[in-house]
Amino acid sequence: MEHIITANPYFGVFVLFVLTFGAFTATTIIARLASRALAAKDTEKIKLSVYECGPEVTKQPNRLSPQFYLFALLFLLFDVEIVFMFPWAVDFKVLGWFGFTEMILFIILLAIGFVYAWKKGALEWHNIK
Amino acid sequence: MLEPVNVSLESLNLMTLAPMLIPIVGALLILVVDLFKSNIDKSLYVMLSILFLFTDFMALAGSSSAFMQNGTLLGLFDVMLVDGLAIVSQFIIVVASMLFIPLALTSKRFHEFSYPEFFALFLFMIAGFQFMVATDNLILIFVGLETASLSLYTLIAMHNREKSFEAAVKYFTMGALAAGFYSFGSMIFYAVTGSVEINQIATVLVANGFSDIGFVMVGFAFILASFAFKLSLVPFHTWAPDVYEGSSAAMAGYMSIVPKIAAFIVAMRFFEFLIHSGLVWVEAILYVFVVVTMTAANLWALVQTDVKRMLAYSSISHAGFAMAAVMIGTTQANTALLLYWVLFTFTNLGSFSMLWISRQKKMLPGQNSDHSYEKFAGLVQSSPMAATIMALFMLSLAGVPPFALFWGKMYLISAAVTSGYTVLALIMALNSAIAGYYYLKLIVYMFMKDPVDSRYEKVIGSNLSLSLKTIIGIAAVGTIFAFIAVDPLLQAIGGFVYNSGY
Amino acid sequence: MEIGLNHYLVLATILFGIGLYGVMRRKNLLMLFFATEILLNSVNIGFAAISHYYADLTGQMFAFFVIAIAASEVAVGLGLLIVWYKRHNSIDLDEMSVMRG
Amino acid sequence: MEKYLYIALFAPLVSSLFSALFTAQKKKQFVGVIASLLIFTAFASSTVLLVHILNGGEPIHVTLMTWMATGGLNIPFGFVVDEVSVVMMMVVTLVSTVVHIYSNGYMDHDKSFNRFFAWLSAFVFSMMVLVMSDNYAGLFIGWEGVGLCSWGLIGFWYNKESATWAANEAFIMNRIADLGMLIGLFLVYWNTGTLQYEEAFAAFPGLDHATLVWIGIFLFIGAMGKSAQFPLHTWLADAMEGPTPVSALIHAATMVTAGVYLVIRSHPLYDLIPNVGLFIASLGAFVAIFAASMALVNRDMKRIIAYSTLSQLGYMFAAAGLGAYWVALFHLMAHAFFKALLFLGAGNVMHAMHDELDPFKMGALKEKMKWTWIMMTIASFALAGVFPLAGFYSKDAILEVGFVEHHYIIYTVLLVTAGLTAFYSFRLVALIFHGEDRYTLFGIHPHEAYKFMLWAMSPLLILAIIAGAFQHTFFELVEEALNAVHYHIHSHVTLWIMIIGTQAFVLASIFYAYKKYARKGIKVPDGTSETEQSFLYKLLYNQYYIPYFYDEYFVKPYRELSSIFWKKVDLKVVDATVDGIAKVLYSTGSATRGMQSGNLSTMLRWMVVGLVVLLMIAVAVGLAARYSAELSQFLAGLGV
Repeated sequence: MEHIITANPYFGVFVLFVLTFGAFTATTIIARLASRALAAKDTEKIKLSVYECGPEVTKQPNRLSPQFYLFALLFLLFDVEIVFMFPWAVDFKVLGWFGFTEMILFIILLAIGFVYAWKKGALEWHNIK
Repeated sequence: MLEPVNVSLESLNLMTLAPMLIPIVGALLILVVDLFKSNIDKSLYVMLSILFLFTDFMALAGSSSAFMQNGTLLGLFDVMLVDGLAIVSQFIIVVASMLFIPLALTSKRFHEFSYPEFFALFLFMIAGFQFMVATDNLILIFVGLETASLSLYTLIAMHNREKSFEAAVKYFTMGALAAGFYSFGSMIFYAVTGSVEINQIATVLVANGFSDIGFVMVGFAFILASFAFKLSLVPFHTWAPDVYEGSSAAMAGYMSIVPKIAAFIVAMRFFEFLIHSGLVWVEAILYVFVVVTMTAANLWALVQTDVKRMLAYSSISHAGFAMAAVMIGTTQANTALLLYWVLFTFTNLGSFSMLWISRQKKMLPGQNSDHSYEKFAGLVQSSPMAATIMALFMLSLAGVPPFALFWGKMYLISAAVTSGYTVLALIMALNSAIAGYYYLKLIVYMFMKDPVDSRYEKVIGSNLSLSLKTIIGIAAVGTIFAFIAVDPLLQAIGGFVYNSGY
Repeated sequence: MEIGLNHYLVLATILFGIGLYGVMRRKNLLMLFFATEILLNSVNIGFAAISHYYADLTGQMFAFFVIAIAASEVAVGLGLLIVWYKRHNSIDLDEMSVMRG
Repeated sequence: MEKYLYIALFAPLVSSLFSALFTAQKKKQFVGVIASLLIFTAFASSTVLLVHILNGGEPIHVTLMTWMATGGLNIPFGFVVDEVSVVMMMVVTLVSTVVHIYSNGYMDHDKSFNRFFAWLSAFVFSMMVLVMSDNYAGLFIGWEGVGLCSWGLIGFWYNKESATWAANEAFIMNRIADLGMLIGLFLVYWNTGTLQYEEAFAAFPGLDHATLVWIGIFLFIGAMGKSAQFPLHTWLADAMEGPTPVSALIHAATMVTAGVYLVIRSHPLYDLIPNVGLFIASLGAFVAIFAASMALVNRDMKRIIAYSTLSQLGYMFAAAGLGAYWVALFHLMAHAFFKALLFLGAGNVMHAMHDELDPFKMGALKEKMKWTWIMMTIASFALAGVFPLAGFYSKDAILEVGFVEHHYIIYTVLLVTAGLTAFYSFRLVALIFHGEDRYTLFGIHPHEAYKFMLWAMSPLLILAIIAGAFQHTFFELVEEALNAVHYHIHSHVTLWIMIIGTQAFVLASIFYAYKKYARKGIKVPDGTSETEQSFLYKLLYNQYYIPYFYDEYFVKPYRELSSIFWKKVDLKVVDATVDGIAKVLYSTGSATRGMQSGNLSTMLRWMVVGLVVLLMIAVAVGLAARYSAELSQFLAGLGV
């Protein structure tokens, strides 16, 4: 059985879509390049600031507390260790006691890390040390 | 249905793992102790670290006697490989670490040493390096390398100064890139040979007669790039001066020795089979690296105004010098490299400790680098002892007989000559001559100039404590009396290297 | 057309190239870390594909380790980045050149 | 006998280490005394060894230890006392004993008294290693050691800018030459597989001529540096910044002669390559006259003596280059005695004159410093080669060698130099000791040196007088070791004409110098006072302008030539070359340090650039291997 793509009634639409997408991308790039090439390069510091006059711009305070990053980091670290547990779980029976012991050791190591983080207060939201 | 695997404990040969497990256990112990009782004096942690390192040393001694009886040991599903190279380099790593850790006991208080994490990370790092040298599995090398490097970045940052953060970020970013190179290179070798063990890779490649030479070369390029970063070969060296300047002098001294010996060992394992298989291009590329690194780093060292940066460039140059041995690849050259590094350890330990004792908490007004030459001007007038000892280390670095590094250079150059690299030997000799100039510059400042600023007098030696004195004493004795130890050392190292087939 | 090993390898190489380009061009430290992640993960694709091709699990193991190491690298990197940001309120690379020469 | 060898070798080391213990403390008289005693012990042992060798004893050979025995490299570290080294040992220990004792007085008021003795004894030890070693490696270690000690001693007064500068100049210039020597040693090792003198000399005849020439040249480059031969000579005159006993020991008697020693030691090599020998001889003759010409115009007492040392080293090289090694060694020995004496005398004068160095500001010191005057005059007679002093025998022998070997140009140059030597030596003596006292103008009250300093100098005085008498004994001593032959001029008439002619020439020069400089009315040249401006005065002062005429048409061009030599050749060409090399290295460093911009992005880009270059090579190699068949076909088509 032969599939002729062009025979599909929506093929025209697809071509149009592709062309539009391409044209859009091309225009964006060309516009960007052109403006970069043509623009007068005046990189005075004042000019680059948000307002040329008026009150000085104050930096936006960091909306996310550093604690958030700390949580993210800890989550990442402990989450990634799943990649070692997953294959073990799949082959649990084949690996037997030996695998089990090894995994227990691994988890103990992780647990020490976890306790360490906990004790250091990394898990408490308002108690950053 | 698959049968459950049955692994007997003997077949694991856990003894091969013991030297690495000891520092890891030590690090965990330090962390746990801190959890239950914080604010313990730092000297306890230093003692604990030394204790664990000493145990590590004893375990290594055990491995070495086992090696001498039974030859190369394999363990843990043949992932661990304890051969002569692994043992000698681990000895260097552990002993150098034991000598460097007491530098934490300064008379001034420094931020980083009040944290037990510092010592824990230090021990983790040592374990990482030990893993790196005691295996020929690319995965484990990668894991060891990264364990060590990640700890090292943190240790640098813990110095808690503007420059040390900058140094840590720079080192980290470039290190991440190098890790990318390494993994991509390993991937290519895996794709070409279907194995990630160096000896298997070698076997497969030799068996098919390097039919995929293009891919092998591409893989080599990636691996070389990553190790050139670790060994600070030009043009992958750019991190070194900044990182040395940014980190504490003690850490900088440590970095100039231990990470590099680990990287040298891996480079030996990886590059020498390529060279011995007659790939002239590999040899040519390494040749260029060696010559460029030695020469360019020397020229840059000439124009430095800060002693620590000068020592950084000099370490780069020394690394290039030692890399020549990897390129030559004979037993004699490899032995000479290890000997060179032992002697270099003592000399650099001394010279960086001398910078460390003059560390200031705050810079004086008008001072823009920590260890400028001006700081040492006329040192002989205020403390002749310090000036003489510093001069001793500089002379050793310059390769003036009969001090330590002279012997290292001598053997390395003679290894080059015996293997027929006469031109290389000449370049090496010439570079030693250039290098003499900038080491001498410091001596001239210390002995022949008048002090620039009397306030510096108080600064130098202000960080001195008994343990620092001891370390400097050990380094000085090692540097002066190296000529006694050279011959037996060479015999021992030569035996280890020869019996592991390098 | 069958998607073979070569396609995966080419994909890995292209991703690696993108990562390399990012490392070179990005001035934002965070973006730089992204780029290094792309580098490492491109390698993972390659390893997985080769591993399948040889029907050998070593490659996948390597990939697992690369993932774990990448994660710890991110952890350390982000830690450094946060400290840097707190001190300078900026993560622009060009401001990071106190030491030179 | 071995016992004495060890004493001679290690007594200076013990002395140095002992003195080094007290470097940080203020002056302790006993340090100087003990150091002198230890050096004297070394001298006594050397004497015992000399007597042993003189009585026909076997050379003493000890192997201390084997310090390199891996791979193909096997260097046993041994010492030998044979005919040649025992002569050197005698010279070194004798002069250094004298200098040590003398320094007790000379450095009396120096706050770094103890440090001085530490360095000085360390120097003696290095020098002993240099001369006693039985292999090139040991020689090289001693060689570097004396270089280091000389650096420390020239720059002894390190708070003087010029002293540190001179010390560095000496050290750096020697390093450059040492590089040549190192290459020479590599070549020796590379071609013969050993650095032991005996084995290497045995192997030399089997090597091809070109290799030997290269070895000879590179070793001689090392010798040129140590012995300050043109064009590496500038450091010697500048090295006079050091304390005067140092100049006497290092820059007259011992270290600078190490180059000559190297050539003498390697005589089996230079015998095989007479062309290089001839080059050495010609260079030596050139240096002899070149340095003497510079001494004529100088107004610095120590520099004049330094230039004369240079000139005498030229004589030694001339003799050695012509194959007359024993003559060179003999002149080395004799020269060590009278030159050290001259320097120590100059030290007395300096002390008396409160470190004034311009002889024009002295005059008539003979009344105040009778013994110094006598000693310096005799030393100058010896230096000028007046019968029957030591210099006569040795210098005359060199001239005879030139004559007998039919190198008449060298002979003539050396003869002229002998005249010049006589002239400048006595110009100095006349200016210092004769005429009228000009020092009173400067408010200086000279006094004679301590008695014991003069006593310490007396052995040198005696030897400067009688050393010539030992010529025959000396010849017999080294006859076998150096294949010595007598250089006889067969015709007695020629011989006597030569000797008498030379003597007459020398004496005439002395007389002329005395006439010119010992008269009254010599002013410190400044040429400003009113009397000096009057016509009559000028006419009389210039002796009716006849001297002016001579001066304008003979002396002045010559003086100009001398100063051109000094200013142009010396400062411009030679110094500029040395500086230039350093500058090129330095500027390459600073030009490329921009690579280290400190910007992380740039650093990362460098890494990528490195990788890309590596990859390009890899791909090129891969493609070349892949299409090697096509490529070779293609290349064959091109006719490659």
